[in-house]
Amino acid sequence: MILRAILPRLLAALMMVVLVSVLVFVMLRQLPMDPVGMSLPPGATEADRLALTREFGLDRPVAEQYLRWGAGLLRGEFGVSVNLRRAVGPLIASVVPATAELVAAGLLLGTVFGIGGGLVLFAVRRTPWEGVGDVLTSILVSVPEFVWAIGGILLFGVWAHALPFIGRVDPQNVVAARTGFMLLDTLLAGRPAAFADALAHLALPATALGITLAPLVTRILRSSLLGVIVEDFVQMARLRGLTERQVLTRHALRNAALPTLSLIGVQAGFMFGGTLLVEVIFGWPGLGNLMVTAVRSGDIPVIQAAALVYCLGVLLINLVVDLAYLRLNPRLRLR
Amino acid sequence: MNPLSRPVRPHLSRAQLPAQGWAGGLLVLLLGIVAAAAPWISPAPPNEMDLLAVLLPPDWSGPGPHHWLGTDNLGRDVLARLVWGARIAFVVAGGAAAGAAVVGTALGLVAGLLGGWTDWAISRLVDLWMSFPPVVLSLLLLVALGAGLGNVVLAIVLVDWTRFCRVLRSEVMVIRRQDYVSAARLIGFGPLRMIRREVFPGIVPTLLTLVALEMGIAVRVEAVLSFVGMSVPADVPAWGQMIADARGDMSAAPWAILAPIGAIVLTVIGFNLLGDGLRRRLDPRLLGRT
Amino acid sequence: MTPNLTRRDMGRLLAGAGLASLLPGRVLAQTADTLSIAYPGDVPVWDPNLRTHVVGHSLFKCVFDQPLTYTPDLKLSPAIVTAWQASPDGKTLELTLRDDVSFHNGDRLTAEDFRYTFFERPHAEKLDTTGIWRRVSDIEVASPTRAIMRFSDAMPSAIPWLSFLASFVVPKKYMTSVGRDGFIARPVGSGPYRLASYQQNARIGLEAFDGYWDGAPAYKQVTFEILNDVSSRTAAIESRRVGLSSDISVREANRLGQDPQLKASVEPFTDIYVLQVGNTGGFTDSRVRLAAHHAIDKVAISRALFGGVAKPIAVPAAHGTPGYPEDFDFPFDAARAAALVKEAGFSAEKPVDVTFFTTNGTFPGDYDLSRVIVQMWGRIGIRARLETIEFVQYQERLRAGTLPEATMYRWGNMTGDPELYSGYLLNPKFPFAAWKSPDVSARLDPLFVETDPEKRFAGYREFNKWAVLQGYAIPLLQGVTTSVYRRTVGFVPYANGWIRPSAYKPG
Amino acid sequence: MSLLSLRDVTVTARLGGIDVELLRRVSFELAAGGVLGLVGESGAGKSMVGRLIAGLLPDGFRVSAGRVMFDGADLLGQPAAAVRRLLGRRIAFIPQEPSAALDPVRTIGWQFGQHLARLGVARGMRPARAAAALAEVGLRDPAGVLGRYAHQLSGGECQRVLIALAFCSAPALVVADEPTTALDVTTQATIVALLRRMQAAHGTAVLFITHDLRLAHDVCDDVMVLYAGDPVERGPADRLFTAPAHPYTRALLAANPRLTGPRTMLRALPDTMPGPLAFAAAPGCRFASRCEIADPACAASPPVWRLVAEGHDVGCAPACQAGLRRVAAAAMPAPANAGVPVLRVAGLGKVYPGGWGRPATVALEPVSLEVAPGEIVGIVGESGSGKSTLARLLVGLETPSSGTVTLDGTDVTAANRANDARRRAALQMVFQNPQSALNPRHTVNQLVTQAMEVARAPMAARHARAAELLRAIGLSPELGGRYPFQLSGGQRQRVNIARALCATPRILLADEIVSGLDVSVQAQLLNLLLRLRDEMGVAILVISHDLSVVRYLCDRVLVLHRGRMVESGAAAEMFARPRSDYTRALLAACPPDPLPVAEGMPT
Repeated sequence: MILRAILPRLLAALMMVVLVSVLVFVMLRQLPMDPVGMSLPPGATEADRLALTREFGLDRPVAEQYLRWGAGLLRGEFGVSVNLRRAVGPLIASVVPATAELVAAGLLLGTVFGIGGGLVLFAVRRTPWEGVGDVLTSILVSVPEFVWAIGGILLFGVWAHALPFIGRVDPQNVVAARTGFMLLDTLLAGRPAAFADALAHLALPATALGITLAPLVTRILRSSLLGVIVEDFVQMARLRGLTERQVLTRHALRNAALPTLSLIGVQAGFMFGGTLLVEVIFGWPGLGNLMVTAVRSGDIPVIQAAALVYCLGVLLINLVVDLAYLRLNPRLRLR
Repeated sequence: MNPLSRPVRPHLSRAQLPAQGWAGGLLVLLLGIVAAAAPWISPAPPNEMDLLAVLLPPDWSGPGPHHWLGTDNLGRDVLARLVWGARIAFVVAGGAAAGAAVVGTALGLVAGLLGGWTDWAISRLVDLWMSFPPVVLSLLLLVALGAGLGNVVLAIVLVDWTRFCRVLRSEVMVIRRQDYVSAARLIGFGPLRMIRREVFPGIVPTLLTLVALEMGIAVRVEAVLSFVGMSVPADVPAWGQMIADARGDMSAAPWAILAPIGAIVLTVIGFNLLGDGLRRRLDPRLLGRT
Repeated sequence: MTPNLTRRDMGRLLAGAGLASLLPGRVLAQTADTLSIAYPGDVPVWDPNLRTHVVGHSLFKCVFDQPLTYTPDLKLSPAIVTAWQASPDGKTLELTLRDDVSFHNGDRLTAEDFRYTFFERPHAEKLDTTGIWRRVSDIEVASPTRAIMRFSDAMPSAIPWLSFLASFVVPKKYMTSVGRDGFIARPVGSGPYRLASYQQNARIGLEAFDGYWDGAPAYKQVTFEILNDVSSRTAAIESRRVGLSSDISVREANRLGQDPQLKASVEPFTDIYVLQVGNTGGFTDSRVRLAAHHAIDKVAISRALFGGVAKPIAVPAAHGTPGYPEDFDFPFDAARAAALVKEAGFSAEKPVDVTFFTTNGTFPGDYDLSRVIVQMWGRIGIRARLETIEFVQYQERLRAGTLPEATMYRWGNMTGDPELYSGYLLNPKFPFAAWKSPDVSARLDPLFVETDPEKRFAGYREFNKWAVLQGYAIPLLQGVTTSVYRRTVGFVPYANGWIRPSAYKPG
Repeated sequence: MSLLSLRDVTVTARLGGIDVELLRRVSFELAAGGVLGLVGESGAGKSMVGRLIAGLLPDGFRVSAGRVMFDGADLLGQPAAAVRRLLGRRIAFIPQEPSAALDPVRTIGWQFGQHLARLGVARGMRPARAAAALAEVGLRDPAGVLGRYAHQLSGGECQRVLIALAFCSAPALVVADEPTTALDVTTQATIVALLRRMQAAHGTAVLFITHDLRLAHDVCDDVMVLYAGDPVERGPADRLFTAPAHPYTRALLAANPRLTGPRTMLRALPDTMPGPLAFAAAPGCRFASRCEIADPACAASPPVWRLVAEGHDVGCAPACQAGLRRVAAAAMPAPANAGVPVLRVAGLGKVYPGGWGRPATVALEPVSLEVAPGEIVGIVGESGSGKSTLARLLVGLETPSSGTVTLDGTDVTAANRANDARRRAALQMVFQNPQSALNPRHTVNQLVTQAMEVARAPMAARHARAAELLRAIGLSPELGGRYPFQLSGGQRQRVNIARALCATPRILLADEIVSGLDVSVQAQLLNLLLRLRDEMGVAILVISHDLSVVRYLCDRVLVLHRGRMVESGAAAEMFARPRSDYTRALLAACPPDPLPVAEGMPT
């Protein structure tokens, strides 16, 4: 039964991946940059350029280039970086965990604070504090995330000297990468100090990411709760003698979780992209930094692989959220 | 039936905006006035550089012309750029919101009204579009389009039309199921008249709300794009560009970065409060889900 | 990459998570012989011959050795090669190698490795050095410490090139046994440091190589923190998370220099800001080009943007390098500029329209510099439309020959050799030249094969003056290299901008 | 001693800056095991009584006077927690919308388990207890139901679950708030029967809140009638409905169409019940403005209770005591003489094709009917019977899979421009829900003359026509400038009708146009339809689930059941001698008329 629910979504996601790959490919062919030109050494001749162009297959028709690329993707090969002259697949694989860790931490922070905020705002409904909370969330959503990042560095990094803001871990705490996830790797290496250090490094960038999500979660949760709380079944639960707290925890929250979950799904996708800026600012060795470097150097194989991975990330998050939604909402389940 | 339930008032003209909505509207109005009056209230030309007067701190002392908010790294008057920047902000915000609204509304109307495979195709297109994270997409678009005010607007439109399309499509679907649409059809309304008289007026409030929110988003996005060095031409005094210019000296000359950040945050808050006010007046739950 | 977790691992995960929550705040461990450096970029890949990479050069230089090197004040100095002798026709170059150099894996560095690096590899593989050493017809290994380079055509710039980009000696035996991919994964050089840990685009961990021929470096552990963002690098030193931050803005460097615990090094170096001039539009008229040059107040720009550190230059070369004619000046003269424009038939009211390409953030201050120049031109009747382009686009347009009237560029040359300045920058045969006209080749071609260094340098000085007076390039300022460091780091500034931790001594 | 008694309870709320008494001096007694009905139109304050007992009045509402005694203790004097302890144990509730009253994301079993846990049932015992409770309310496969969600059950099943939940703690009091309103006629009957059975089996007292006089009469021992927050009359159900003393009670009865006896014109009350904001301005009898025997003193002086008979008293202003006029019931107008059928439907059917793996759905099996000018034909059926499909096929909102529609002798079945125009000219539809059928952004004038917009008629002409139409449907032309939200439900439905009349159609298709409206407003609209028929000669197709409405209006009737026509014929004949089992079941499911037919109506 579960399979019957998942399969169509999986197929849809797969179709989307194919479309996305076409779109990425076609879009990048329109870029006014010559990856080969960027890659030539001083003293190179026109013949060198043509040879390199041929080597990278850039002289073929776009459709053929795409098919070659797509066939490579099926074999798990993302092509070769023009600038770095190495396989793009491992290159991407080596940076994705860092970005994933950041997104996960940002999501966690944003969701936890968002839900907390939503509950608080719900609790103070119809009091003067509600207005204060409204204005506060409005301000929170209005500030661009890079401002939070810069502000965080200045305040906690430079001024208060409380938190690190460069990279994922201090030099003396470098551990062997087994999973690529620093929090896991430090634990696997049995080094709690390094784990704490990695956690501290995660604090500022994850907060900069999460702080844009939290107010949105707060709002949607609050308004969903306000919507649910007037529903008949909530009134019935009260009439069966449940306290307000019981009504909230047993009925309202689970119902209000549905729209909240949808929002988190959409926003998680945005957040995945938002890491790009945060990574640049915090020197976070993830996909964003790789992508920006690649854009700067016109490294099209890397750009298209990174863009594809971004899309895959979004699609994956959406799929997970979809399934969670399915799990939480019996009305969508097949009989 | 609850004795207190009164029918929801559908008219914007009769709207009772919440206090924050008014605050937001006021803020936007104020900025609009500043933008419109820039040539008269600006203390100096916005691009006038004075290499002998770079990074001067804000000066309020004594008589005579001052750099009220100091100067930036090229010796330009920060206040002047701030004031002229309001114009750019409005151009970007207005252009992007209008563009996204036109594209998104058109597709949303088509999808919502026609249904069937058209709806399916447009919805998949939206899904496809939305699987690109906005920052990544706009970065790619700007590399492709090249920098420039028009291209910034175009990039934002190309990224954000989906928001309009999604929300308005579902709104149209709701309206389409209303009996008054069937009734109008039975009375003999053709498709165009139907859209103009029955469907479109129904989505106008939502559209206005979305436009207000989108304007805030556009101001933010412009700042982000300037931050990654892809934005307006050099002679356009945009706030995002001001931040980018001031970032290298932000410890030495914090006024140069704080002024545009403050302006951006205020503007975005203004648009957001206005949009929220409109949204709360309409349906607090529908839009939040997008 | 594959997570291969055992039950013991899981136990550690749980225990560690519990412990970590009990730990007090972090401790900053910076002992006397460790140094961390905030640096703006990474190597493209750990094969030093594969790409010519300016930012990565200092990093390569830690792990690998060059045949020749430069002293901090830009004197060519022996390294692996202790003596060199060119034949009069310039077609052979005899080199004497040190006999006490060993690679990190213990193998001895010999002339075989030299031959492998500069002849065998460039001919067998597609490397950036392939193009550089195209004229090398053979390298004879006379003895383990003697190599004789033979050229198809004279290559007077071979000497500077032996200390320039991508010229790092790699171990033949190791490289051939592990292959290029194996080498990239575990690079072995003969430099002062061995690569201990590496995270792409993030962190490079180096350990002192005790068997280094020039003596083991004082800093035993060096970490390069790759921070692309300038404000991150600034914050990194300001918060003392690193011992040294390189490449931050002049003003920030000066401000941080006030801190009693920190010192700032703000020095002009061999990079030059230059406006590349295109033979197109309004700039086909030499009067307009010269007016454009006269209109730029380089001193004021240097003062406003670079704290006065960036030295104004009159020709496309850095002061103190052999190709710079110190007797020559091209003055700022707005009146003369206006007159020239008028002569050409334009005025402030009826300006000549030109297009001006600039990068934004590719080089420090590039965008600011361009905007200031646009304003200065506006005053004398040159109306420039400033367009921001990406560096890649610059390359593309350069190659296609479609650059507009003016393009802002910062030319890097860590050798100071004049051929690597105007020789490349203006030679229409090279892809770097924006200006294309045959009269340039006629003057440059002989200099490319001139083997007498003095004649060669004198020739370039004359060429530089001539080119500037034709308005073929508008040189602006020398670049500024900035480093901020703890007082105790023992930093040594290099006139070519190198960051060389092996030269620093704590104290 | 009574189980529950209210003594002069007044509920006050602050609305728009003024204190409004939403309930005024409500008193009643409910004995253990008894059934008390609270009857009134929407907005009368019936449901407020239930919430008052539960201590769950909305924020800003308070009991400003009176006492609520339950089982010897004053509920109002107790802390909220103490009252809450009674809820679900000694006092239970049965809601109006059963499908919405169960948590949609929790299984029935989970919700039952939570409730049983609160009642102190051991974990291991709960499934068995729950299954037993569900079996008691007649649900087949109780174990299966426990694993389901609300959306997987029908409305009737949900209500059974809720009744089981309510009774599983053996409560002393059950408050049932319109428990059958949202259900189909036949389901209503079974639920009412179940409720009575449960009440008798457990000896539970029931407070039965309803707007349905017939149902109240059928179910309750005693009845109290509420009007705009005022109790107006109370007494034993039999007595109250046979000898109503209050003009409002009498008006309600007179407005209620009957299932038996001679068809006479309904007497509709003018106007509508005042809204809460109007209460404050009416210190006296709130019914005075609509009361035909009111005198000026009524509006100023509050009602006084007086005993009419044993256990039957009436709360009325002094005027009431002056005596009551008796008016003879007006006879129904004679049915129009049938001529050549204006509409002829032959074998009209609709089948939705199946998709991948789904079988085709038959929404309507072929139906044939004819409608003569000036005739009123009823189409009766429960939800899912295909009556709405038939309506949509007739007006052309859907294309039939078989059969033909002929208007005035022209076949208009095929959808094309010419046929659409013919159809529009001859046949117009009045939609069920005016809230949805009237675009809230147009004025009444624009709405009623929408048909002229297509023809680009000048504004002046449209205004003139609008005034004409408004007068025809009994609204003041001054309302023409208003928006729908500024109208009452009845007024909106009139506008809805006027719009359909604008193009002077020969046939009006009225789809459930009085469902959801209060009895007094319903009567106004039913009479309006009759008048329109008489004045304009328009034929009317009435679609309704309410047999009494159909009986009142229609000359001929068609009964649909699960997409099939099971009976058709003259209305009088069908009500007297139903031929199909289904029709008989339908009629049997309706509670009997409250009054013996022979007695006639005192008014």
